Amino acid sequence: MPRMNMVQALNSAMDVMLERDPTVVVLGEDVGYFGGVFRVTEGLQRKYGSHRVLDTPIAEGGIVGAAIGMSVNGLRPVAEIQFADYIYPAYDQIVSELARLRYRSASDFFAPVTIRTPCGGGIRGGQTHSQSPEAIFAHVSGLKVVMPSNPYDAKGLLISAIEDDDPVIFFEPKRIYNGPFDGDPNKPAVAWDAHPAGEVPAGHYRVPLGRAAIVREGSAATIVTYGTMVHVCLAAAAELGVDAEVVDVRCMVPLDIDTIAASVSRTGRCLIAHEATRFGGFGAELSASIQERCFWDLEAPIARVAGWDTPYPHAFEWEYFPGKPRVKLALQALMEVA
Amino acid sequence: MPRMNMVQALNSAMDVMLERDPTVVVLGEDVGYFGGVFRVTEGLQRKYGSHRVLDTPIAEGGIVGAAIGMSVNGLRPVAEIQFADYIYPAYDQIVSELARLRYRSASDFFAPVTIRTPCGGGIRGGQTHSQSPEAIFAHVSGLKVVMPSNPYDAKGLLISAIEDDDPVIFFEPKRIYNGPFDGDPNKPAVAWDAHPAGEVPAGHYRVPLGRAAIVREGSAATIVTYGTMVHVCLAAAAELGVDAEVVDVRCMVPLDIDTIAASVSRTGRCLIAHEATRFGGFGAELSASIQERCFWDLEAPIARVAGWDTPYPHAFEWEYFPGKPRVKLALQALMEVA
Amino acid sequence: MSPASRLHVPTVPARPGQKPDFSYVHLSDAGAVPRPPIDVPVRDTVSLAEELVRVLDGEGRAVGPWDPGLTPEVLRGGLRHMLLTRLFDDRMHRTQRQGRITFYVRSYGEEAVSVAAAMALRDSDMLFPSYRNQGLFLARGMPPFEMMCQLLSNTADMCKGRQLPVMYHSARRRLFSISGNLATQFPQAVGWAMAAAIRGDTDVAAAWLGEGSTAEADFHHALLFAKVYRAPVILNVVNNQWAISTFQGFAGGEQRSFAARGPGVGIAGLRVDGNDFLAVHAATSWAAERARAGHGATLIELVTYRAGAHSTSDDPSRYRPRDDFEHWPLGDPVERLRRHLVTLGEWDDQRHAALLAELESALAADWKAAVRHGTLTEGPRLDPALMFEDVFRELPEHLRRQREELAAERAALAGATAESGDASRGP
Amino acid sequence: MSPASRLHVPTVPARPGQKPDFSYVHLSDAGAVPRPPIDVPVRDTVSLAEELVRVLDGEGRAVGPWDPGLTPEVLRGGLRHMLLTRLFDDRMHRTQRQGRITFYVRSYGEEAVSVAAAMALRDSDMLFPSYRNQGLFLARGMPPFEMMCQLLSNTADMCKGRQLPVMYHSARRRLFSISGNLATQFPQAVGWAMAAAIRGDTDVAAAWLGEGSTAEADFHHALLFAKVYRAPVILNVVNNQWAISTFQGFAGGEQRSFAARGPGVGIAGLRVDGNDFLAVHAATSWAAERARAGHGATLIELVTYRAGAHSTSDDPSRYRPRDDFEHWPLGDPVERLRRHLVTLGEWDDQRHAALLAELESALAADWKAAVRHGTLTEGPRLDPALMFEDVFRELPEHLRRQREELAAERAALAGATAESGDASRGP
Ligand SMILES: Cc1ncc(C[n+]2csc(CCOP(=O)(O)OP(=O)(O)O)c2C)c(N)n1
Ligand SMILES: Cc1ncc(C[n+]2csc(CCOP(=O)(O)OP(=O)(O)O)c2C)c(N)n1
Ligand SMILES: [Mg+2]
Ligand SMILES: [Mg+2]
Repeated sequence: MPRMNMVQALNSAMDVMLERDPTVVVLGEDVGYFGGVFRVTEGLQRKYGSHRVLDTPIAEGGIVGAAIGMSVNGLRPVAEIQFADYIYPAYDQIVSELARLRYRSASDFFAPVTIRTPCGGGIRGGQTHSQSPEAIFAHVSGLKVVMPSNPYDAKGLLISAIEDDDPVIFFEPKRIYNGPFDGDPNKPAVAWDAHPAGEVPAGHYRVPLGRAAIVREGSAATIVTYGTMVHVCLAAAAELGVDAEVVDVRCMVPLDIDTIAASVSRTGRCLIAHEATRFGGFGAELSASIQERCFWDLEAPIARVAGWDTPYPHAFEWEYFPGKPRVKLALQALMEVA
Repeated sequence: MPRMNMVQALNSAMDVMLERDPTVVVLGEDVGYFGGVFRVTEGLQRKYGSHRVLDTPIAEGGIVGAAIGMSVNGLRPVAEIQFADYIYPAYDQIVSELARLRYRSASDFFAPVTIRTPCGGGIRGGQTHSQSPEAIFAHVSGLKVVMPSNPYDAKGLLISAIEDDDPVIFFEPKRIYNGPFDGDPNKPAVAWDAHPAGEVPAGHYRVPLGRAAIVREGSAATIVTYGTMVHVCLAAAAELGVDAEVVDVRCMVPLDIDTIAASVSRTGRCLIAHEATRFGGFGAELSASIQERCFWDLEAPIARVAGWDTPYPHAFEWEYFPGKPRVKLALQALMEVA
Repeated sequence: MSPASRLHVPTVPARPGQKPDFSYVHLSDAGAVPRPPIDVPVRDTVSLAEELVRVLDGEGRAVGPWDPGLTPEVLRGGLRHMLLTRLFDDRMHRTQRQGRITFYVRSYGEEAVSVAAAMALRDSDMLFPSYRNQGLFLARGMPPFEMMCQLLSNTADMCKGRQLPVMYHSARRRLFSISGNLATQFPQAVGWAMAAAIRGDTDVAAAWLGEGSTAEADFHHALLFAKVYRAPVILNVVNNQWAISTFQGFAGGEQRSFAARGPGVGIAGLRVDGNDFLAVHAATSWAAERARAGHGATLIELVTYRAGAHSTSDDPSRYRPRDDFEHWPLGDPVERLRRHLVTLGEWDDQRHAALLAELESALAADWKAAVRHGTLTEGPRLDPALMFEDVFRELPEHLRRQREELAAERAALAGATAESGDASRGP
Repeated sequence: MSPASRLHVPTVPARPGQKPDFSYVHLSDAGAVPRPPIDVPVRDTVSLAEELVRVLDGEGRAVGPWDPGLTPEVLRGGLRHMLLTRLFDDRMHRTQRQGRITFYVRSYGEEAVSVAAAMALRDSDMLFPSYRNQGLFLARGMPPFEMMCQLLSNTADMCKGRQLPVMYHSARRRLFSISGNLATQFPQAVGWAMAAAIRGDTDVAAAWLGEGSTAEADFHHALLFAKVYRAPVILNVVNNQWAISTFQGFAGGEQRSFAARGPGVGIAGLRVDGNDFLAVHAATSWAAERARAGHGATLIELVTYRAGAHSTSDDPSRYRPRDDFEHWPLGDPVERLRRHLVTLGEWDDQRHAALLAELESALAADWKAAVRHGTLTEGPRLDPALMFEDVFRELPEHLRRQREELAAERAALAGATAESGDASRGP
């Protein structure tokens, strides 16, 4: 089976969909001739033409507004927002329009738009190229929210997102575009080839939205996480030698709370980890929902590990990033609770 | 002491500040000659002139962008966003600029801007005049977030917000502008006159940001809530005859978690109530934080009562609104946990 | 601070108690503005964006190059739709005053803007209305009954009770869902048109918003995308002089037309007498032909006047002279078309009275039929469980659970109220 | 789908391997465009927004009504600042290539845009730069040392390590904090100017953004608010033809100037040769006088060319001809001013060589001084606890707690790494 990194897997997902569905179009800043600043749309315009892979003005709000209109007229737009940090100018069109068009029109109109956007830090991008704003979309009724942690899921989830008749906000953890990252910036970078999830079918396949994945089985504790942090948590658990089960959320909305809660009830201990700012982050919803369902099984307070409640500072990237040291301390503390 | 409803109290806060501080300006859609669609700025332009109380174009993003620039040039703008449902076009200027200017410039620049906006439902406003988007601001580092539940707090908190050198998002629960509301739309409306918090000093006073208020003492359970829901929860507890302590959060950021956690540790039971959509709402952060601090004192799972995870539907306003029946059921269930 | 201040604050010609003053409105004589070919370069529309395209003169005659030369049948159809719109508005406005619907927005004085445009376009063209374009729906044959049911949020409401009154839609009639958020439909219309162009369709899109809404980012995005991709779209700015209490000068209208924004960005601009049925029809046809032929978008400013309150929540006597509309230089669109038909000998008072009577009784019957499907206070009522549908295509697990929670809540309440004998929550 | 498609896609004159083609750039002869009085009505600036204001002719002479008549001292000062900017850029670019800073953005080819404007304005005027306006900082006397420390995020960084390289600021020199979010500074500059007007100050604000950024909502809001309140602000669009890989046609530049957006909305518009130091100086002075005198804002389009890569993360050879700049019709701003001075007999090769040497050695010394305050890899290093400051004016309880958590985390790590002997995290 072909081996792909995440960039190639995402590119392949769009290639497959552009090929089999003439209504699929791709649009965004620098996505056409250039192939995107992260090369995710490389070659697609050459292959499918400048009328199906469109370079756009630098107006995120306009891109989403136009994409909504296109989708109402029978297309399936896949819009790229160059960095998640720059999605806010489109927030009104996403929240007030994209998320609610189906509802307000009783399904007479709907907008099958997929919005792809690279998120997360670890690339020395400073405060405006490092953000993880999933929480402000997960709170909005009517949006599906996805964040894959490996090439196989990335392609399968993006195909599901494009085929889905509901709008999907698709976050791409850019730090792991080229390889899994265990949180240690001083180690030499690892590529996806070595990783089992780097094996990606060339053709069409789906990874369903709304299903979490247990990426490591364990019985001593449950770590609930997603995106880049999946790899950091796996490494932390391994290094600590804690028999932790690691659940990759994959999809924040709809949330597969059953899988998550079942694991926590089994292990009795829960650590939640994400890169985004802690206060009011998606981890809060995870903690609240898990607590509501697993209260009587909990042997220790549910712990959260996250980015600090500050912007993402350029010089202190690795002090901000919730790396192995932070995860390990939290996991240790969690296990030490008698 | 004068008696004021919330509209008059907020108006008085701006009047007092415009009077004593020549750098305070008020701007927004219809706020000048007309005095605002909810009359909150009534009479201010007549009194202070059209150069300090400005009617603006209908561009929320422009209003906030301009307010930031004004504040950098020594003014203290108080901007009104006509409805919280219409704050999204300003989201980028608020999140990317207002919240982070001080941080990115190491305090060489800062933006003492207050953004007032009416929020919440219960006025038959449908999906675009009923929203409570506090969670998407509380998650953003650098913003202070406030929501008063009565005239006295409204004036004191707004004065503190205007005098504060950090940006403040000030939510005004419009359903209780004219009187407290216990959640029963069929009861005749009550005015603020009868209410002790309707007594409002005519002059300058502050209610400090970052302090919750215990509005009802009790020992059987703690209800953590804010805005309109404070009154609904008080009524629900009274009708059920549950000796619940009711904590009015008042300020989501900075959050007075000490007061909240102390109460929950005392009572051992906690119900969180807000009007906003439940999933990823501010109640999730409250639940997570409380659980982290009070785990060993909890006798039952922390419960959340909130708006459903749908837009706010016009025809089903009272089925959407988390009124007394929903609060009572949750409180009952909470108390029944052995 | 103020004394020293050098800030310019737009002037408002007349406030309550003052004499109405419309000297600020730049007028052209009927027939005076040339009608260029549909492939005219954008640059050459700069003056068209400043002048005022008018066809009906003071004597009710159609004059000049923009006369669309419509048949008496079409003209009578236009009069009928405009009257229907006005009578519908008056009736629904009264209904709201009686507390039977929660909210209403009239288009009084602006009927030509919607009706003439709808009649000038093809049924397959997609329309993106604002909340003041009910004329588009009526002119496209939407039964008033359906609109009344939406206003009542009743069991026959096309929105299933989710939208505020007046936020209609009709997929079948190609009328897009109205949003409560100003201007958002503008870039959506451009996107719809881009899709049509990508597919090679000949359909065009048309969108409407108020002059106040041009301040929103969406207006800018729409013009820009329309220009960049030469989208087959007609972007209409309805300049009715007011945005709630805010005069159009605060939207940038001081000594500058809104139509001028078009050539500024690089699309054609037309400034049109919005109360002149023939001018609106002609301008819309011109823009549609231009778009269909691949010459791109047109920004049309329709100069009109909001004769009534902004909505049933508004009281204009607080911010403008009561008798403003009587002095409005462009008159009443219904009256002007009626007069034109009379001048042509194609209409008279009897026929007019008969038409009014016919429409009134039809509307009365429609209302009777509509309330049978339920009102705010009397059943039948939509099932609240509907609240959880259409958030997503399929009902997800968490909403299924919440639906059950609501059922339990209502059961408990029914029990309680049964005891206390209070049934006010209705069925 | 494409074959049938009627969507217009902006054309790009030349891609890699093709012959550079700048025939699309509308030029005017030096001295050909009139200079109206500063109180000229907006309408009369429509042609100024289409033509190209130029002063320096082919022989390096200053001609026509826009010649600002600057003294040789001022001209030499301009040359010095432009050269300093270029040398600073080259050096920092190399430094990034050596991995000593994480990111850099050059202004190669656009030096006149910033330097001439800074010199035409008063020190008390407030400047809102984009990330490509380092010339504003240098021309206002910001020591290169301070900028280098920012680039290094070291202990002397004015941003305390929080910002990406090139996001400088200087409150004292009235240079606003640069944002990574495009265009956001535009409405802020207008708000700043509104405040100045409200107070009755005579200071003006000036802001810069790229032509690609004009697509953002903030550009629209800025023009609109500037028009409505007649704010004393200068809004500069730096049209360097490219937005990363995206040609200016995708921002609406096809057959339409960006300056034309000004008159479209109702503010003055000027299209200026951005590589002509004298033209930029004259246009900026004109706009500043106009603003100070209370006649409102001006939108200035500065036509220039991004001679280098977008940033150190970009490779332009992927999307445009390598030799593009050599064919750019407006030449090199540094070379053109140098030539002008030589023509005037106020400059020669020796003085030029001496100036270069002086600046180079000064920059070398600055860099030596800067790295002493720390680099990414060598200490001293900013205390990570600083991360929690300046989120709010006072450190709130929850951030105090998180600061402690970080301390514990680093202590644990130090312990661990001490054992494993790995100290890679640095001090
Ligand atoms: C984004 C947004 N901001 C504010 C409002 C509140 N609002 C509703 S209508 C209106 C005035 C609109 O005026 P105009 O665009 O001229 O349209 P008109 O009502 O005159 O037809 C305002 C400010 C809104 N609905 N949406
Ligand atoms: C809101 C936002 N969207 C996208 C980006 C990513 N981005 C950074 S620079 C750039 C191109 C800007 O081009 P232009 O405005 O012409 O300025 P130039 O780089 O040519 O000086 C883009 C798209 C951003 N920084 N902010
Ligand atoms: Mg209007
Ligand atoms: Mg550029």
